[in-house]
Amino acid sequence: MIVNANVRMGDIELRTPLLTGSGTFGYGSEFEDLTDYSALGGIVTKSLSFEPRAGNPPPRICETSSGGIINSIGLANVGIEEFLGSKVNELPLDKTEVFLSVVGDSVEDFTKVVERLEDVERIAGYELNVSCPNVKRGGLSLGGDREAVTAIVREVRALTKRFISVKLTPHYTLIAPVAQAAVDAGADALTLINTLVGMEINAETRKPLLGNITGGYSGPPLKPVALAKVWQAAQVVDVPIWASGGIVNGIDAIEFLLTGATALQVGSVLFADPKAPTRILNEMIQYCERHNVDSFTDLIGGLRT
Amino acid sequence: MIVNANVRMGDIELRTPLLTGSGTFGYGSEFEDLTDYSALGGIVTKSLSFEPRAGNPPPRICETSSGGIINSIGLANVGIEEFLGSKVNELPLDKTEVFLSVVGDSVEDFTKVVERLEDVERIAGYELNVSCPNVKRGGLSLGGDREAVTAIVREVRALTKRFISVKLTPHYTLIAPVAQAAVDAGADALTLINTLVGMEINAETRKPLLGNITGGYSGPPLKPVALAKVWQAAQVVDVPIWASGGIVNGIDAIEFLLTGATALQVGSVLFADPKAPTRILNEMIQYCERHNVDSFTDLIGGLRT
Amino acid sequence: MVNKIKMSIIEKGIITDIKQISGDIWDMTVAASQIARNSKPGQFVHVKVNNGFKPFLRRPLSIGPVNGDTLRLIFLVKGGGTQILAKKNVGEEIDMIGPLGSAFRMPKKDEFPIFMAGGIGIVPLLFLDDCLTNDIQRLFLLGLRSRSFSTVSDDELNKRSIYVSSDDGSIGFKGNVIELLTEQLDNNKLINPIIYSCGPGIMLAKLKEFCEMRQIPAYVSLEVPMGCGVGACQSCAVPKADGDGYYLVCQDGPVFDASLVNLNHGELP
Amino acid sequence: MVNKIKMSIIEKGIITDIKQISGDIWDMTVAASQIARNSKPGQFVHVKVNNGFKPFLRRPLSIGPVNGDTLRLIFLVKGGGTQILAKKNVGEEIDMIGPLGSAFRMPKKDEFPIFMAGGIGIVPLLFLDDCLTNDIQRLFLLGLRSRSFSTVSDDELNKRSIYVSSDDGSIGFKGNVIELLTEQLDNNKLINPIIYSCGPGIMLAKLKEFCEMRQIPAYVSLEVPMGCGVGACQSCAVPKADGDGYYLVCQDGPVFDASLVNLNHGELP
Ligand SMILES: Cc1cc2nc3c(=O)[nH]c(=O)nc-3n(C[C@H](O)[C@H](O)[C@H](O)COP(=O)(O)OP(=O)(O)OC[C@H]3O[C@@H](n4cnc5c(N)ncnc54)[C@H](O)[C@@H]3O)c2cc1C
Ligand SMILES: Cc1cc2nc3c(=O)[nH]c(=O)nc-3n(C[C@H](O)[C@H](O)[C@H](O)COP(=O)(O)OP(=O)(O)OC[C@H]3O[C@@H](n4cnc5c(N)ncnc54)[C@H](O)[C@@H]3O)c2cc1C
Ligand SMILES: Cc1cc2nc3c(=O)[nH]c(=O)nc-3n(C[C@H](O)[C@H](O)[C@H](O)COP(=O)(O)O)c2cc1C
Ligand SMILES: Cc1cc2nc3c(=O)[nH]c(=O)nc-3n(C[C@H](O)[C@H](O)[C@H](O)COP(=O)(O)O)c2cc1C
Ligand code: FES
Ligand code: FES
Repeated sequence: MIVNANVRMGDIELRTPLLTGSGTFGYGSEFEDLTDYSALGGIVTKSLSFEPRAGNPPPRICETSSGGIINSIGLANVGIEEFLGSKVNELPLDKTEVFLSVVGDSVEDFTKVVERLEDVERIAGYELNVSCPNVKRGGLSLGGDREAVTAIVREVRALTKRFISVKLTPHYTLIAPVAQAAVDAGADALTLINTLVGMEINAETRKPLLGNITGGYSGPPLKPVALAKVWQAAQVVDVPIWASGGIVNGIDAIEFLLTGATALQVGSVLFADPKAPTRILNEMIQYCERHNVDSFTDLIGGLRT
Repeated sequence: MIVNANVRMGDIELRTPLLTGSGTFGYGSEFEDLTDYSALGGIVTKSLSFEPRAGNPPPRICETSSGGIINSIGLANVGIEEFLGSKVNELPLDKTEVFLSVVGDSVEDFTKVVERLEDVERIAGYELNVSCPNVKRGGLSLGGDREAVTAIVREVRALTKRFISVKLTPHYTLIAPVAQAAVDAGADALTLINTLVGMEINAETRKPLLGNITGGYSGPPLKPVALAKVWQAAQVVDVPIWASGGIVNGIDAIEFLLTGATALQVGSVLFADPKAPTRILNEMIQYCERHNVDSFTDLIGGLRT
Repeated sequence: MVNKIKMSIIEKGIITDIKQISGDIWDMTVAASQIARNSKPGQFVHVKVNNGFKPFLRRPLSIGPVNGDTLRLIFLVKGGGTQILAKKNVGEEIDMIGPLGSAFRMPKKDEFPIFMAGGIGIVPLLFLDDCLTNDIQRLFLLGLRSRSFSTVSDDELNKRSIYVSSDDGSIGFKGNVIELLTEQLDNNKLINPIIYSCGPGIMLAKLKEFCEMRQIPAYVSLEVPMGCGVGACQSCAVPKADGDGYYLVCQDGPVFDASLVNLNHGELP
Repeated sequence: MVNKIKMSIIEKGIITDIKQISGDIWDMTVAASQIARNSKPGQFVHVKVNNGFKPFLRRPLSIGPVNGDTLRLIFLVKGGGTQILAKKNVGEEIDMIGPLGSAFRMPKKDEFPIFMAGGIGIVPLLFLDDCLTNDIQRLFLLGLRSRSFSTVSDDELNKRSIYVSSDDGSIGFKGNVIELLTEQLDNNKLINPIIYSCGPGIMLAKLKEFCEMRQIPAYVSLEVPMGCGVGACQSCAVPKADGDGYYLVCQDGPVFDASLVNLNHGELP
């Protein structure tokens, strides 16, 4: 039995639903000796900001007793200027679809970055990391979650015809109105979810495990939260959903398809297993064979409720 | 070495910092054959609403692959009328401090319940479960998170001199402003955090594990999120914080003290180990002995940053 | 609902015997005097299958035949929790809360008790069977998928004169256990039957329908996922037949008068 | 920073030997031809200590002495991850990514290499020691808390003529390894010394200060918690000495010219 692994999102066809999560696969070349790109539908690069960011003081990563990890990278990145000067050449454009993640503290930050990126050829699209609270416009803090998301997406939409996915945090009181706002403002997809805010300490030394004290909690403990957010958003929007959060094996991936996701991001798992995309894809295919499903697409939203 | 286990919060002294989490210890008598109340500083009862609530369709509880659980009880409770008629007699008022948890969909729901509860004697205080989004006032939805919390707390404050803790969800974009709003409105303490919204499915049957599809995610995976919220709130408010989320052993409990909590709620762990309060208290005392600390109070906020 | 008993304790039993009955079915004998001596048929224990919190929740298991200070737990390896149990050895400790929940009400003098088990649902009925004095006539039916999925040994089948049905006819009557029940009722013209049953949700739902049609009283023991096991968390809801809310299986059950509960929920997810 | 080498692979090595050196120190030999044959001293492997994801992250370990197709990993049992490693047996597989990171730059003709190890920090220096031809003079110093915390066998100490200091004087020089270094430098009037060091953060910080005062070049191998190990996640930052941002230990290091990094962070939490 041949399982059809590709998924469509508007004009874009991904050869598999697997993407890499922003910040876990660098600019796409760091893992090139280790990871088989043919299992990937695309990659999402580390979030890029207008100005370079040095990031947070070390330590920047720790494990949690619950089997996940917390990172406080602090969105360290080279900034748009150096990206265009050097990193852009590392993008694996010949190997897979490339989505560039963009981040900012203000609406202008986003538009200034995307404007410059429009000149880079062969980019499949953008992922807008709007997950940081307190986004500003022209220096003023934007009222609520919906307002900030709407402003960013609308203004980026006006700049580009490329595919835009908007990545949301799980820390909204309600995800549905924010998801709807992103779509109304022109998003082609939603990425759900970014990390939870988390923290671990060492009771013996009384010190926090991260230099920045708190950070972004990811890995297996995130999966139930991500499933819920994907489900809740899928009830209200029609655009494809990119799932992110705790995927470590093929069954996790299938669960997200059933819950309503079209693409699946592998993030933290890459640190433990750089060959995870290949393994997960095989496990997904095995599931389909066992259940007589001949295309991943047939599973999307197939939860029996 | 004798470790002083009691903690003070305003006029109230708890003989130990351990409380039971709302909804996990019923009305305080269900576990009476199993749990030693002397390890508890107090109990928090199942959230009580004005009208009785039947709750959600089964199944209402499941495990997550990440080592936690998800419940979708749906705030099932007998309602204020029947509570006053029967359950009130089950409260273990002779054994420990009793805090009554109150929940509602509107500001009026909260005030109507607290008004009636004021007649019940020997109650130490209330925990206001304001964790449900979309709270209304006079039938109108309240604008943002701060507005809803402020309205509920202010109006309940006007009705009672009793101790009030306000229990917040981790699903606020920022916890600090909401925490501050609760304190400004008159809260004597904050309970952090309620469950995360979570979901699990069985990929083989394609069914969600809960009748209500999503539910409240608790247990060990919640701890890093709860630590972060306790820390963030402790940076902005001066009132005592009651920690809730993933405490299963004495070191977890100590971590929350160090992070800034004054009292510690044990919730889901009671299902696995009804004797958890005694065990956790002993483990906390052992920690203190090892570190030459002679009072739990000395640990509160003692994180070295 | 019936014979509700309070006073449960946490007891660390000691495994005195464990054997495999068939493929995934294990039969464990546990010495736990306090629980054993206070148990009534239909009640259950809430078992901590492991030290620590993996898995996080306890597992509810019906109390099987009690013999003095010991009780039998017979279980199907369904997922991770029961898998851990099956790997335990004689001499190991097992942490149980019990006895919990309601017991079957005993048949009245003029009633003819019929035990109807589906698969692993036989466990509480074995205990109930033991509790009826020898002079009381009874009929014991067990529905299996097939011989190789048997939930009791051949010895026990014989000793207790259990009539078996199997979907594939590999043992006993070919068909389901409701068909077997119908046949037995009709052939033997039993007077005043009362049915005690435990098994898959779908079987119980069909049984309820059948009994309502024939106006036979039926007691069913239900299975739903549980948290606390002691009535504190409201995890174990089962809808009331009259639509007015829920019962709690750990407290109001697990044994219910079939007419009081709504069983149209099918199998667990 | 120095001799940066690309091309790393995932290789499943086979444990050919494992022994306990002292209390918590283990010495494991692994057959992994591809990694072994491409490794240079200072580089590390990123080790998956378990199947599945408990613990979640890999553990970085310095590559110790290489012998043809095998390499030695010498490690301190610090927490859960290294505990799992210590329990492995000969014949078991061990999944490693490597060789990763930068290597020590070799001493120039006129330089006198001094190896200064703190505790388990000796590992990369053992490999470096092996890579210098016999005719090159060197001084090898090792600081220990006490004899019972030794990180190499007495045999190896002798064979390599390692000078040891211990805080309690239970072996070698009584005092810390910087004091031992000072003594050796001053007594032997070494010309053109160059220091290679690895050990606790506080020792490295003191060494850096010392070397800056005396204008001695020093290379240090650093330890920070890592995610990917390959430069993709930015978890492994160490601040630059000039305050302008961070280096990545997995990619720019683990070996750094001490003058380029800020080491005033003390021990890990
Ligand atoms: C009152 C009562 C008595 C029972 N008696 C027996 C018995 O004597 N022998 C026997 O083999 N089984 C019995 N069961 C079912 C047994 O509890 C489950 O098969 C068992 O919990 C499965 O655990 P697991 O880890 O192997 O499976 P998993 O599917 O991995 O369990 C995951 C979770 O779902 C719950 N769960 C899964 N299946 C059931 C179920 N059928 N009923 C309740 N919870 C479930 C588990 O407790 C656990 O919390 C009884 C259930 C109840 C409620
Ligand atoms: C480049 C490099 C080379 C190393 N070489 C060696 C060696 O040869 N022998 C040896 O014994 N140790 C070495 N270490 C340290 C070793 O990686 C840690 O002791 C080990 O990861 C601890 O894991 P654990 O599970 O036992 O401890 P835990 O404290 O439970 O680990 C928890 C987390 O913190 C990280 N962590 C803890 N301590 C350190 C540390 N000192 N450095 C980096 N991460 C840490 C772990 O990797 C893990 O992610 C090296 C570290 C680095 C960065
Ligand atoms: C080290 C690290 C760095 C990350 N950096 C970013 C980032 O720059 N931008 C972003 O949108 N998400 C970032 N994330 C979040 C991931 O893309 C992903 O959404 C999250 O980790 C949950 O998925 P996972 O559990 O599969 O890792 C980062 C995650 C990790 C672990
Ligand atoms: C079965 C169950 C029911 C709960 N019911 C309530 C409730 O009624 N009101 C409330 O404020 N919190 C409720 N909670 C949340 C707990 O009080 C607690 O905040 C949460 O479970 C996190 O703590 P834990 O990880 O220690 O369980 C419930 C939790 C569980 C598991
Ligand atoms: S399992 Fe908690 S009330 Fe029944
Ligand atoms: S560990 Fe990922 S960049 Fe160094």
